[in-house]
This record gives sequence, structure tokens and C-alpha cells, in this order.
Amino acid sequence: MAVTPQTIKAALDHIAGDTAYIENRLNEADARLGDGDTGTMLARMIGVMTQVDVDPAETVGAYLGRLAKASARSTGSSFGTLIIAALMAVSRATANADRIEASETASMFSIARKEMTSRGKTELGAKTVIDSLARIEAATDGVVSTQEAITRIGQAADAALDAFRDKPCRVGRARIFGDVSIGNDDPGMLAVKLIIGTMFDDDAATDRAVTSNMPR
Amino acid sequence: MAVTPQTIKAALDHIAGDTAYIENRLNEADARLGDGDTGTMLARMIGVMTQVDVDPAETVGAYLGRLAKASARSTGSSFGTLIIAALMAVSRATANADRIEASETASMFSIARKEMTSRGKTELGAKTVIDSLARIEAATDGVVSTQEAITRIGQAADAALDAFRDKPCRVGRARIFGDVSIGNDDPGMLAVKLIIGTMFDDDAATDRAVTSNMPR
Amino acid sequence: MTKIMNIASNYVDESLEGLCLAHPSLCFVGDERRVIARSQAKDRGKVGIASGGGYGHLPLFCGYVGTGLLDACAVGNVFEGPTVGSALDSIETSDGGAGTLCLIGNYGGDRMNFEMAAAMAGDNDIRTRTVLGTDDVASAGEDEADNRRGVAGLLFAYKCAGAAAEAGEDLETVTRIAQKAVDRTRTIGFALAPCLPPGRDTTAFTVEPGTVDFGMGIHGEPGLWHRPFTSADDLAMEMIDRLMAERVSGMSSKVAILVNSLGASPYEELFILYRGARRLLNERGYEESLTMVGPYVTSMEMAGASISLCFVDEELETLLAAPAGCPFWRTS
Amino acid sequence: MTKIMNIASNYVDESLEGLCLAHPSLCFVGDERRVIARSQAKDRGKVGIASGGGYGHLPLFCGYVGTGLLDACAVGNVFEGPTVGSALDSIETSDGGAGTLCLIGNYGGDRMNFEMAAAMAGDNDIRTRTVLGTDDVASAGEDEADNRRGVAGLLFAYKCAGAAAEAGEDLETVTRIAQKAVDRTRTIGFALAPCLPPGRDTTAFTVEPGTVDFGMGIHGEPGLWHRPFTSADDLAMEMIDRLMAERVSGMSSKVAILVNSLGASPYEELFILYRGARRLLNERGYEESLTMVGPYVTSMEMAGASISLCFVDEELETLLAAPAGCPFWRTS
Ligand SMILES: Nc1ncnc2c1ncn2[C@@H]1O[C@H](COP(=O)(O)OP(=O)(O)O)[C@@H](O)[C@H]1O
Ligand SMILES: Nc1ncnc2c1ncn2[C@@H]1O[C@H](COP(=O)(O)OP(=O)(O)O)[C@@H](O)[C@H]1O
Ligand SMILES: [Mg+2]
Ligand SMILES: [Mg+2]
Ligand SMILES: [Mg+2]
Ligand SMILES: [Mg+2]
Repeated sequence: MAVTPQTIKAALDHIAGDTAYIENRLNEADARLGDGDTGTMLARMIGVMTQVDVDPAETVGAYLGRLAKASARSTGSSFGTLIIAALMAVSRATANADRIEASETASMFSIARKEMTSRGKTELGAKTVIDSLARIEAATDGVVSTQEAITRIGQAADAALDAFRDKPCRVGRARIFGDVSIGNDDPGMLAVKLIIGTMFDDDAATDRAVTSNMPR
Repeated sequence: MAVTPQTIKAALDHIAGDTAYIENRLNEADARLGDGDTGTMLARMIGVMTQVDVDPAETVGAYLGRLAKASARSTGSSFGTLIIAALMAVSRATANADRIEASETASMFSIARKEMTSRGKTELGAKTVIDSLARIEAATDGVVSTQEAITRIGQAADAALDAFRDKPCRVGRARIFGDVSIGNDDPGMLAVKLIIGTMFDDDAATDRAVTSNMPR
Repeated sequence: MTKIMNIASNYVDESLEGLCLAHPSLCFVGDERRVIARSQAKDRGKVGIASGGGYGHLPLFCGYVGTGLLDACAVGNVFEGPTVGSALDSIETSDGGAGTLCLIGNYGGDRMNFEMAAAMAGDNDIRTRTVLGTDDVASAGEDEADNRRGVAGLLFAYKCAGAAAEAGEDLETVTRIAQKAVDRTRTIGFALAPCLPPGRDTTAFTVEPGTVDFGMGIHGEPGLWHRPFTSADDLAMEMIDRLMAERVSGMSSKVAILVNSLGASPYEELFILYRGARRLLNERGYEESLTMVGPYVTSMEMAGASISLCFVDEELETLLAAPAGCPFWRTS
Repeated sequence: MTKIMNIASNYVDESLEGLCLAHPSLCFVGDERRVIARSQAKDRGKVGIASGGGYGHLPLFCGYVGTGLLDACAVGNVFEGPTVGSALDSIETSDGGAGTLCLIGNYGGDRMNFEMAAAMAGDNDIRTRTVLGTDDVASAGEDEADNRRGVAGLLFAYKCAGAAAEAGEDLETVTRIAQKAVDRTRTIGFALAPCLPPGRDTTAFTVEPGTVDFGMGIHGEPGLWHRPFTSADDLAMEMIDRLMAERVSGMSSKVAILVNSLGASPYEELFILYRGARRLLNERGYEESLTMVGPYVTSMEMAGASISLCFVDEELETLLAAPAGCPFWRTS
């Protein structure tokens, strides 16, 4: 099974069922380091995206482009804008593709990461969404099956959080609060885990039970 | 024992020891019907009055006049202004008196009440400080000993509160809130009880214990 | 809410000092340092406009000292009327030989102290008239309209009387105009959260979070009802209904409107409330002559808002539009 | 605190509608109805000044559209940058053929969206320059000053750039002036109570009652320290010390000062804080060229205040004093 507009739409609908939880978790994470709105913005963006119907005849790129445009009318926040920019970049790369094969996973994440890096003017290691994408990119290099890709994405998103949790943020609102950010997950990185992780994962409920028991 | 500048000063010092309690009680009463500041204003006024030293050579009227002038620089609230006006009126009436005899008690309260009535443009029965003074005036009519006067003042102040508690306020901030004011003491009337009552009364502590147990 | 202050007993004096430092058009007058006056020399021959009131309502009262508005203003303690001494100082400072109008809110202390001060001023050959702001429809029924409290609508009387005085009208005319502005102005407000008078441990009153205290006074005097908050449009509807319920003599189809923050409620939300009110006014065939939306008459950090309507005639409309300027408001 | 609103998702749009109804000098532009522009026809040949930012800070950002200030302003959701579409609309509307300066706060979303919009405008032959407000000294060290957030001090850049544009200066000059104003402006703030973004159950952050969160951002970004409140004068001292700690190139002995309420803190208390700051400035030999005390850049009902200093030279001083007018501020 490869990624098509239909599978993306199904995944979006799937997460849309979980936004209340995701929204709270991310707001809470952002409240410690930023302005506490990552979750609300993302929930709204997902809502907007699920309104975009799939046209059976369109390419992946066309669909992603329409998702990006719809989202672009809904927010101008940092993270939202980075997501929109990444969607546009992937959309351009898949303009003529009916599907994205599992073996293309790493290159898609690479496109997203590079676009975010240049838009966000942020290097690797600053404890942002970019670090999560870089880890996923590396972890999915060479995968051939969708199932394997999904597993590795989830693992890499977790590993990225673990690797950076005790590092200081070096970008955005939390930049100078080294002490504050140490021990706290970056909301953008956490979003990657909760969104990309949940998107394809029916065991999200288990995961939720675990994370909600984590020490605050 | 008659009332002289010295006994007035002693009485003021006596209440000054109790202002925290009086302040809270009156603020609380005013908060239900007005703007919650009767106690704070009165405590400040008493503080200002105790700063006025007695000149051994002066008449009662002279001393009261100086109390009024000092107070007049400290507040412009309704109740404060009525008190100041009443003090001025009594001061004029006692300009040449070294002392006020117990038998003059009723006429002094009468002077105060009349001044407040004309300044406040308020009739009897409106559930204000004026009703307390009128009751005291009636109760002290004909008294000859200071002790008797003190007892009757205390009783009349209580009786006035009891008589008006379940009537609606008809003046000032609480005017149209008949329902709200029913069951609540008017802060000005309560002030008369707490101040005049406490002024000469060493059993104030007992009284305090009783009133603080009253249903709110 | 934590208050930005030093010691409570200096709250008013330090704040006034900052006000005058920030706005050199204002200065202190009188030995109590509780009268704020215009810094520029006064016009001999102009009718003076003096006001006064408790502190904690900025820009009201003393913030409206300025050209085309007040000449001087006596300042009391927080939520307490000015003393008779400062009321007198404010009258004497305002007077330029043509008499002075005392234009104040209808509160016991304010009224009594200005009354006594006016009597004293009379002894010094200063002619005075007094007009009391009585715009708060929540504070008494229509039959007792003269007993109502003065709240945000006093601003319209300031503006009209100030413009008339600046135009050289005499004391009788200025008084008539101030009274007309008062008679044609209605205000209603609501509180969403209380304020803390400086030096107190507890707020002067309480508002259950999520509820509205409708009709509450600017010092926290109890309101007409309290219920859970529903929506800005619902409130706008009830406010406009109540403001329109009473007839105004010579009522016109033009109104000046003031949507006023009591303090903590932000501009964003005033505009939402205004939008609701504006729609209703238009639906009912009213046209707006002057629109003001902002914190004009506050109660420190109290949350909530009020709406004032002044049913203008041609005379008032012209006076409202006349040039005027003070630190917090400018028309031209 | 209870918000005066209808439904949360309409908060921004209804509020903007009220704003434009109350102030006919402002109008909507663009199909997203998220750009506020001057109503009067634009000057061909004048350099345009476009801005944009999240909502919830009125008068900032869009309240400063007016003569001698902004030409147009894109409005995002509460505390979110404007979309690229509205950023583009704001640039196109501002442009009168002489190029447009994008003058915005240094926030990721705002910057990225204006960057993309500027690129698109370039495709339509509109010349743009961008200057980012970076005045919040609490948000990064001196070595990283370019990374600082833009807060209340952006107002000085608006005023100076707006005056230069109105005076007919070209795009390079207007850009240079805006950058100079930014370079010479420093702000520090503190929060005493949080605000509630519409539609949320809980405040975006918390401030323990009775404590100060010093250095907090206007969206509630964490501050430098939090401790119990002591006094207004103590805060004024630490604020002025921190604002003065860094050298400004060509630092003069004249400063423009803005003592700003973050929302709920009342005028009374701003003046107490201002009094403390003013004394320190005078003691240290500074003279004030422009003084502003009030709610100029807020965060809805957040309590607290900020102080901004702009170390002016003659050029900036003249530009700050030039006539300008918008619904919330007027100089002349
Ligand atoms: N310049 C940037 N480069 C990379 N990632 C960024 C950048 N700015 C923000 N982010 C990511 O976005 C997240 C914050 O998103 P969000 O709260 O939605 O934005 P905002 O800061 O506008 O409120 C951060 O946790 C971080 O991962
Ligand atoms: N016009 C009046 N006539 C008589 N008594 C009055 C009048 N106004 C106020 N009072 C008395 O003063 C009390 C309120 O005092 P206070 O709270 O100090 O004044 P304010 O209303 O100015 O806050 C009332 O309870 C009432 O007894
Ligand atoms: Mg955020
Ligand atoms: Mg009271
Ligand atoms: Mg009072
Ligand atoms: Mg944000």
C-alpha cells in the first residue's frame, strides 16, 4: 500500500477524531516555552484540511497543493507556516505522481525538512520540528514497505524527542530560556510525534494513555 | 462625668484600637449595598482624628471644630461628609462650652441629625445613619447621668438596626435595590452602633464575638 | 489583581504626580495638591467648568481637564468624593470672572462637598451653578431619574458644556446646555470581574467567574441581575433595549454613542459589543453622530463595559463636534 | 476573565468589523477581510508602509493605520501571524508606486509570511524592503539582538517611518529610518496576570497572584524571573537599569518613553510606574522628548506593563513629533 490522496485523506480524518487530546497536549507544551497555541492552531489546520475533498482524478501533488492553500488561509503562525511551506514543496515534487511509494518516504521528508530549514532559517540541532524530520528522514532511508516506513517514522519521532528533551531550545520563543526548555519537549517536535505517529497508528489510544501519565 | 475634649480624645483612642475589626465589618456591610468602603473611610478618619491633640485650654466646640477640619481634609465620601458636617454643627453649638452635660445629650444628637438631614437631603425612615441618630435622640431625652446616657445610646443604636434591618434602603447607592437591602444592615447605621457603642464600652469584645457570629 | 503601586496611602498622590509629569498641559493647584487644572493661563471672561470625583476612574474625572472641556477638577481618594477644600479650590481656579459651572456625578459626597464649596465660593463673590450627572438607568427608575448615579455619560455633558464655555456662552447658557446633555443621556453597564481598591485585601465586590453583573455601578454598587454570560450580542440587545425604553423629550433619530471599557475588558471586545449595538441602532432607524469606543470611564481593573447614548439635537451635535483636547481624548 | 464575545471563531472578524464601523478612517481590503487600510485614497508616489501581526494587541497592529503611520495592516488570528495572502494584500494596498516597507514584529510566522508575500509582490513589480521590530531586551542577549521579539517599541518605528514616508522620502530612506528607530529602541515588560485566548478553557500561561513575571512576552512567552511583587518603584528601577544596560550607537541624552499597559493594568498605575521611571531618567541626566502613557500595545486582558525607550537623535525626534493620526493616537 502506497500513499495516495485517498490514504492521506483517511489519515487526516483519523487524526481529526483525536484533536481535542492533541490540542491540549501541544498547547500545554507550548505554554511552557512559547505562547501556548501550537495545539489550537494545529487542530484548526487539521479541521480545515479535512474539509478538502479528494478528487479521484488528481495527483498527490495536486491534492497536497490544495491542502496547503486551504491551510494557508487558516493561519500565519510559525509552525503553521512551516507546515504549509513544506506541503507546498512536497506538492511541487509530486505534481505528476499518482502515489508516493514507501521507498520515496525519506526523500519526501528531506524535501519538507529542507524547505522548513530555509524558511525558518534554522539549523539542525536547535530543537525544533526540523530535528524530528531529520531523524525520520535518516530512519526511513532505504525502507521498501509502507508498514516498515510507518514503524520507523514512529520510532524516529520518539527518538528525536528523547534525544532533545534535555537540550535547550535554540530558536523561536524559547531561545534564551535554556533552563526553562531543558526537560521540556519542543511543541513542534511533539506535534510530529502526535500527528505523524497517530496518523497511521490505530494504537494511538495506548500511546495516549502512556504519555498522559508522563511526569509533567 | 461629663463629656470634655479629654474624654472625647480618650474615646477616640479607645476605638482606634479596634479599627481593623470595625473596618472589615463595615466594608462588608457596604459591599452588599454600596461600594464597600464605609469601613476603610471611617478607619482613616478615626486615625486622622486621633492625631489631633487636645489643647487643655480649649472649649469642646473648639476641639470638635479642629476634629472636623482635620477630617475634612481626609475624605469626601458621603458618610464622611455627613459626619464632618455634623461635627461642625455641634462644634458651633458648643463654641463656648467647656463640657457637655449628660442632660444635653439628646440636644447634641438632635443638632447632628438635623445637619445630616439637610446636607444629605434625606428624610427619616430611609434607613440611614439619620434613623439611628433619631432613635438615640429620643432615647436620651431626659437622661441625667452619663452612665445612663451611654447605656441608652447603645440600646437605641441596636434598636435602630433591629427596626430597619428588614426594611428596604430608600437613599444612596442601595436605593432601588429594595430586595438586596432587606435583611442587610445599613453600613452607616451599623457604624453608629460600632463606633458610638464601642467608644464608651469596655465590653466591646463581647459584643464583637456576638456580632461576628451573626448569620451573613 | 496585583496593583502596580508603592504604598496604598500614596496611590492617588503618586499617580497624579505621574499624570502631571506625563502631561504638561495639566498642573496641580491648591495646597492639598488634589486639584488638577489646565497649565495654560485662564481666559478671563470665559465661564469656568469645574468637576471633581473619586479617583480610580481615569480618564474620568481629572483626565478631562483641557481645552473645550474642564478647567479644573478636584480629586478625592479612591472611590471617595473630593474634600470640600479641594472642591473649593477647583471652583476658584476655574472661575474667570464669568461664573463657574460645577459639573459632577450624582454621588452623595461629591454633591455635598461641592454644595458647601459653592456656598463658600459665593462668599468670595464667585457665581456658581451645579449640574449633576444622572445617566445610569440601572440606579433608579424613570420616576426617580434625578436620583440616578452619574457614570460614563457625564462625558457628553463635559464636552457640550466645555464647548459652549469655550465659545463664550454665559453661565446660564452653559448650565442649560450641561443640563440638556444630562437629560438626554442614558448609560447602562455590566461587570465581569471586580477591582481591588488599593490597600484592601479583598475586592470591593465579587462577580462569579463566567457570570455578568448587569447594571452594576462603577464602584461596584450592586446591579440589576446576575446570570451566566451568554454572548456579546445578547448583552448589546438588553443594553440598547433598556437605554431606549425611556422617552427623551425632543428625542431625535441621532445619537452619540460611547462604548466604554470599565478597565480590563480589551478594545477587541468593546468593538464586538459595539458592532452588536450599532446593528440594533441602525435597525431601529438611528444614525450615529459621534462614536467613541475605548476606556473613557473606568474602575481600575474592573472588567466589563458600559454603553452610553446621548440623544442629540442640533445644538448638542454641534457642541460635541467642536474642537477639544485633553490627554485622553481629542476631537477636531 | 469572561470575554465579551459571541463565538470564539468570529472573535477577530467581528471585532475588526466593529473597529471599521467605529472608525470610518479605516476600511477592509482583500477577500480574506483581514487587511485594514486607510479609507482615503492613497497618495501616488508616497512610499507605502505595510504591517501585520496577530490579533489581540489593539491598538497594535492594525489600529495604527492612519496618516503619518501605516498604510495597511494584515491581521492574523489571535496571537498568530497574518496569512501570506493577507500579507500580500497589505503590501499591494500600501504601495503607491514608490515601493513599500514591510515593518513588522520579529515573530517567525509574521516574518516568513511577509517574506513570501514580498517575493510574490516582487513578481508584480512592487519593490519592498523589510524591517523587523526587535526591541524586547528580555527575549535574547545583546549578542543576539537581531533575534529579539518585537513588542511595544515597534510603535516608534511606525511613527518615524510613517512620518518620513508622509514627507515624501524614498524607500531607502524610509527603510533606513525605520531600522534606526528599531536599533535605538529597547523594551522590557512584566506580567501580573494572564489573558485568555478566545475559545480556550484555560489561560495561555499562569502568573501566581501577587507575583511578577518579569520579561514576559506579549503572548505570554516565559520571562526572565518571577518573584513576589514588591513595589512599582522597584520595578521601574530594574526596568530602567536593563533598558540602559546596553549602549546604543550615537546614544543621546534624549529619550522618547512609552509606559504601556498590557491590558488590565489601569492608567492610575501606569502613572505611578511612569513617575518612578521618570525620576530615574532625570537623575541619570536624560531628557524626555516624547512621553506616552497608556494602553498602546496590549494582550487583551493581560495585566502588567512595559516600558520602551527610544534613544532619539535629532532626525528621529523631529519625525516623532510630526503630525500623525490614527484612531488610537494623535500627534500634532
Ligand atoms: N524558525 C523556526 N524554525 C524551525 N522550527 C520552528 C521555527 N519557529 C517555530 N518552529 C517550530 O514551531 C513550533 C512552535 O509552533 P507554534 O506554537 O504553532 O508557533 P508560534 O511560535 O507562532 O506560536 C516550535 O516548537 C518549533 O518546533
Ligand atoms: N444622602 C444621605 N443621607 C443620609 N445618610 C446617607 C446619605 N448618603 C449616605 N448616607 C449614609 O452613609 C452610608 C454610606 O457611607 P459610605 O460608604 O462611607 O459612603 P459612600 O456612599 O460615599 O461610599 C450609608 O449607609 C448611609 O447611612
Ligand atoms: Mg506557539
Ligand atoms: Mg460606600
Ligand atoms: Mg464610596
Ligand atoms: Mg503563536
